[in-house]
Amino acid sequence: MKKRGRGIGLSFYGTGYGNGFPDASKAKVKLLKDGKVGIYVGGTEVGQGAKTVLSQIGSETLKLPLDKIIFISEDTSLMPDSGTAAASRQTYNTGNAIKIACENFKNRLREAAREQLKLNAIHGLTVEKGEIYLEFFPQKRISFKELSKIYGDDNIEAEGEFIAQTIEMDPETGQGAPYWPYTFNACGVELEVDTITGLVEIERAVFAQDVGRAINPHLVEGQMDGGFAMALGYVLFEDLKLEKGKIYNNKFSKYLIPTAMDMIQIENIIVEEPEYTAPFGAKGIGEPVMIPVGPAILNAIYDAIGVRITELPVTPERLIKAIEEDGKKKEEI
Amino acid sequence: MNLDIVGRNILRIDALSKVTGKALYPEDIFMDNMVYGKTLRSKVPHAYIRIDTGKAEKIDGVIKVLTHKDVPNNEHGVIFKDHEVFCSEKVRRIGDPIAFVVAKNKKICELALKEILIEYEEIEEVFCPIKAMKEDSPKVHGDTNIVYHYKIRKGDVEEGFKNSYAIAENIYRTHMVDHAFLQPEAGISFIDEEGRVTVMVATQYPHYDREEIASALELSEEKVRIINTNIGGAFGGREDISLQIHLALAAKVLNRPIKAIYSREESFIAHAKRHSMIMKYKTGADRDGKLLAMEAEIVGDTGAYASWATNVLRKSGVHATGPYFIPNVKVDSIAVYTNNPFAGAMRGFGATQVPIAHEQQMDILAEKLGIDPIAIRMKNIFKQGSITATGQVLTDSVPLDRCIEKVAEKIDFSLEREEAY
Amino acid sequence: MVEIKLKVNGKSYILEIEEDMRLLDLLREKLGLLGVKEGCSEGECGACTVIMDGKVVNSCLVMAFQAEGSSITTIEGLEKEGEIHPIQQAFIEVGAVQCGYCTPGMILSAKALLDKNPNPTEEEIREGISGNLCRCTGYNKIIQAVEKGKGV
Amino acid sequence: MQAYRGKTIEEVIQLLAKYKGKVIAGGTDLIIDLRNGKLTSDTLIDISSIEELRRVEEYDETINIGAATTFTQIIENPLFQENLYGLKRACNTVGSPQIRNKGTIGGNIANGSPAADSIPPLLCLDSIIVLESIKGKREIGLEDYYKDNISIKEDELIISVQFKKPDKGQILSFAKLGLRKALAISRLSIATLLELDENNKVKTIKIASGSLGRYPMREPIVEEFLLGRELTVDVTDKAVKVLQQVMGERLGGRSTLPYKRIAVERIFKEALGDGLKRLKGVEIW
Repeated sequence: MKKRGRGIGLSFYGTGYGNGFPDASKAKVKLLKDGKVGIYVGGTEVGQGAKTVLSQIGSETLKLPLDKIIFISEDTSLMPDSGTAAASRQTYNTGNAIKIACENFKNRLREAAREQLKLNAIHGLTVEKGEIYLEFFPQKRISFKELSKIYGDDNIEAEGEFIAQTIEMDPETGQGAPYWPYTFNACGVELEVDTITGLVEIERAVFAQDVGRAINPHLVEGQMDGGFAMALGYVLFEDLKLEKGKIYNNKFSKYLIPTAMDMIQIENIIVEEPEYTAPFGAKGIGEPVMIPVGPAILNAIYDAIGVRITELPVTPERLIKAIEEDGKKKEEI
Repeated sequence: MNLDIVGRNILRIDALSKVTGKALYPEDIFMDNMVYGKTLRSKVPHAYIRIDTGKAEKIDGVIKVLTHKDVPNNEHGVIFKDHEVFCSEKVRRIGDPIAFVVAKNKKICELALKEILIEYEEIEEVFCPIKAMKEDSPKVHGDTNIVYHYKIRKGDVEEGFKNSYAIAENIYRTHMVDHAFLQPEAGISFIDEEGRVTVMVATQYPHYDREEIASALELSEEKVRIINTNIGGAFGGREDISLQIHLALAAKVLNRPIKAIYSREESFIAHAKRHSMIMKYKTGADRDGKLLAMEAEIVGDTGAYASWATNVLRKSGVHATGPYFIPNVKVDSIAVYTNNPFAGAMRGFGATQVPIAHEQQMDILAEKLGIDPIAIRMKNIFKQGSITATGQVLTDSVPLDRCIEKVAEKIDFSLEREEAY
Repeated sequence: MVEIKLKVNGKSYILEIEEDMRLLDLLREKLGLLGVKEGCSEGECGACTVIMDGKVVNSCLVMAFQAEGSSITTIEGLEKEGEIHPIQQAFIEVGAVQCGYCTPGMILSAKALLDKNPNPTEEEIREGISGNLCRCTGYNKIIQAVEKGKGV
Repeated sequence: MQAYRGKTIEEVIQLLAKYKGKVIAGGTDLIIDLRNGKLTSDTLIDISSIEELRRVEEYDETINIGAATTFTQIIENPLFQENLYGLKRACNTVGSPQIRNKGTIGGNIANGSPAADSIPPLLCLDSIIVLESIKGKREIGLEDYYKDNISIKEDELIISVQFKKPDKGQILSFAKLGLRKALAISRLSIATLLELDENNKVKTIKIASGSLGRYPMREPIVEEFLLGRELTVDVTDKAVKVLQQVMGERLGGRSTLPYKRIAVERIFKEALGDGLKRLKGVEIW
């Protein structure tokens, strides 16, 4: 028989290393010779879109078009330490570091502009679109390009550091504030279980993810789709066949991850509620997007067949066995 | 807030290089005078070893066989320095690195690997984390296999269960899985024009790699340089050291470029896995579905090395309640060594496993109480101002209710619907 | 060593190759076409996909000597006069790229599909790229990119 | 290693006689085996460009599929869109587009895998394998090849697989259970060739299974059970029980048996149901 079921899963996720461990990101911003701005951070592009998102944060803070920004994150001899590209922390932590560095950099630019424009002070100087000008007397203006000609490469620069605020937990009671910020989500799925083959087919999925603010909605959706697929593999397909410490399924013909035909369109909903400590309110979502999917699938399987599966992965074989055992148990009663 | 670029679908700045195939990953880098390296790995899960590289070294085209004897400081690890760069006396898992052959080409490397003689004196292994916790179990490191024990003690769970109308009790088991990023580990090392030991690699954290290499080679960090290439996916699987120190050491010893590329099969045994967990849960709610108490015992198998085990099991423990306010909570989250593949970071980092338990617990309670899965959740979820099980106040940006509403708008979970179990 | 003649990205080559070389090795190591990626070496992941005489193949499962007389297109062959192919453009625009490792093979599968069937359904697109594994995107943005690349 | 690219069958069998090399066509299994060291060979003889071996020929009574014909060629051939659709369907479930573009029907046979998707339909058609060596031609029944473990000699080349064209009223069907929807090795598969008489009773039935034993095979006991009966729900359920009994005896003690015994019901009914649907336009399950 083919039986349909629906399930929901929720999760929350605390960003960062946590537990009072110094979770620092550093960024460096420099005026380059052609008036472009270099942003140097150790935040790695693993495919998640860090380069793009972090550039957007820099661009927004500097009010400078993206094509005027050079983003360098590859070489330890050039860039400061921005922590690991993990714990969903790059957007929040390194994003904040870039924002701080860019604000500091703007002040360095204002200082330089004050000197060149022979002004008394820096206040009232707006930095925008590659220029610094006095808001109430716009004739007083100077471009990044002109400044870079005067000061040369490497002379106007600023740094920024962001350290997340977390508190170590008590070793006996576990009380403390281990992570910040927290991210929330909910995923609902509808699926069909074939009670003869044990195959589970996902028919529909609705996924709502809190992001604080989406820096780049397409990239958020890409993470949500990818997280869903990874969770689908986790719960239904992937099995290392670990026996006595040996991985028997050590290749892609045996370790099955979802193909395009196993995935479906996901109805992704981005929920925004800016987080006050975050850069433009944006929280990290790289990990959270995988978390609620598995339990939603498991709850939907129960809804379909009335059998709780408490062990992963839910391979067809395990599912059939669970149905059989459940049948026997019910007979005994 | 007036935003120009934040919130816009800016095209990825690395997309053009990737769609044209011009994006370079470590295996795409070729250098003059370059030679190849390949790792010899343990075939057994727990044994004392004796290594004889003599025969391999004599093979024509073999340039060097590196072992623990060549490493100034033979240890590394993200938290505990429990990994050896090359195993010196003991292997603790299948796949532990023992030697690194450098040869003129890949074929000679393969040939030489077969000629390195490893004498294994096998010792009793332990694969079950529950068994590993016992005093009389074989020890993977030192005199206990318990790496970490995180506790939450909040309120009085016994009292909470006493007052509960419905209680759900279950044991949930999750398995080890692999990141299965598409690009297997690869790297190339050389001495740069300023004399720095340089490794081009696909890594999640270049500064950490630099620190570990500097420490293992006993160099100052300024003498080590990491260049991150494009990275073919990571998901946590590129946090621990894999081939970075091997390559750096080879470049330092040989003063020429060395390249190493893992096959898919080697990739599977080289990097960490997601922790498998055994999660014993007991959750109680009152007649209205308000959660009163939760008790969870979580045992995570970190395999042969700790990697991030402390942080992963801590994250499991902190997230064990799920996004719900529960007045009485008792959590024990324990990381254990075994002779399995080592576990470390993977997307969700301990917070991915616990919802497999707590979300099914919620549905079980809902069914017992005859209320629908949305209703029971809405009664208990974190809202602005809620206090977590660790006593943290969620002061800002807690739109979980909105997330649930959005999902429930599109999918009907009510008990009245047809087909509801 | 054997000598083979083949056409790659429109250019004719006569090459001396080793007998045990795969097409993948030939393209990467002899011709420097590094957009051909090796992800599994067993024809499962499709990262090494190239178009051979109009059809997609896993270049890890073709011996180089078997390519004698064939015409091969790799990702490097899609650019015409400095302009990228509309499918490549579509991948950029909809955000179908993440880590990028599956991307060249994926684009070639998409191209071969659209060359044969200019107006595929979603199901046909999923099938068309089913030999290309992607771990990052969950495929949906890729499907969207292929939809966008239809009929251009 | 030596490598030869055969241009004619004659040339290949001469090379085989001389070197006892390994024949490579699609290479989708062979190259993996070479890499894993499961197979070693000093000589590879490629047959993938021999036109004679890469085509499907229709004669008055028979169809002849050249050994180096790819799965894609079969899928796209109009001959397999009607009553021989089951073969197309089987070929369409092989691997992925890339694998189907290279993998060949002869390779599927030579490989001898119990999970080879194209074999059960060919077994239902009572196919014959044609082999050639410098000593001449030889024909063996596909069923015997597996059942009697007849080996293809080192100097022999599989030329083609042949079968009698079934009557228009005979429908070839195929169903497979894979763990995912693409790139899936078959956990089990069933092919059926079905014909009904004017009273809706089973006039012809041939059933073959994949992965229900050490090799793909016909299921004569189930065939016998169904012959002459009407395919009611009850009869089909009983046929499933017969098949379960048969496979139980065959796979006794194997850890995969309990699951396969249950799951086979879906796949068996899917194959048979497909035949019935295409014959009568009705769905009964």
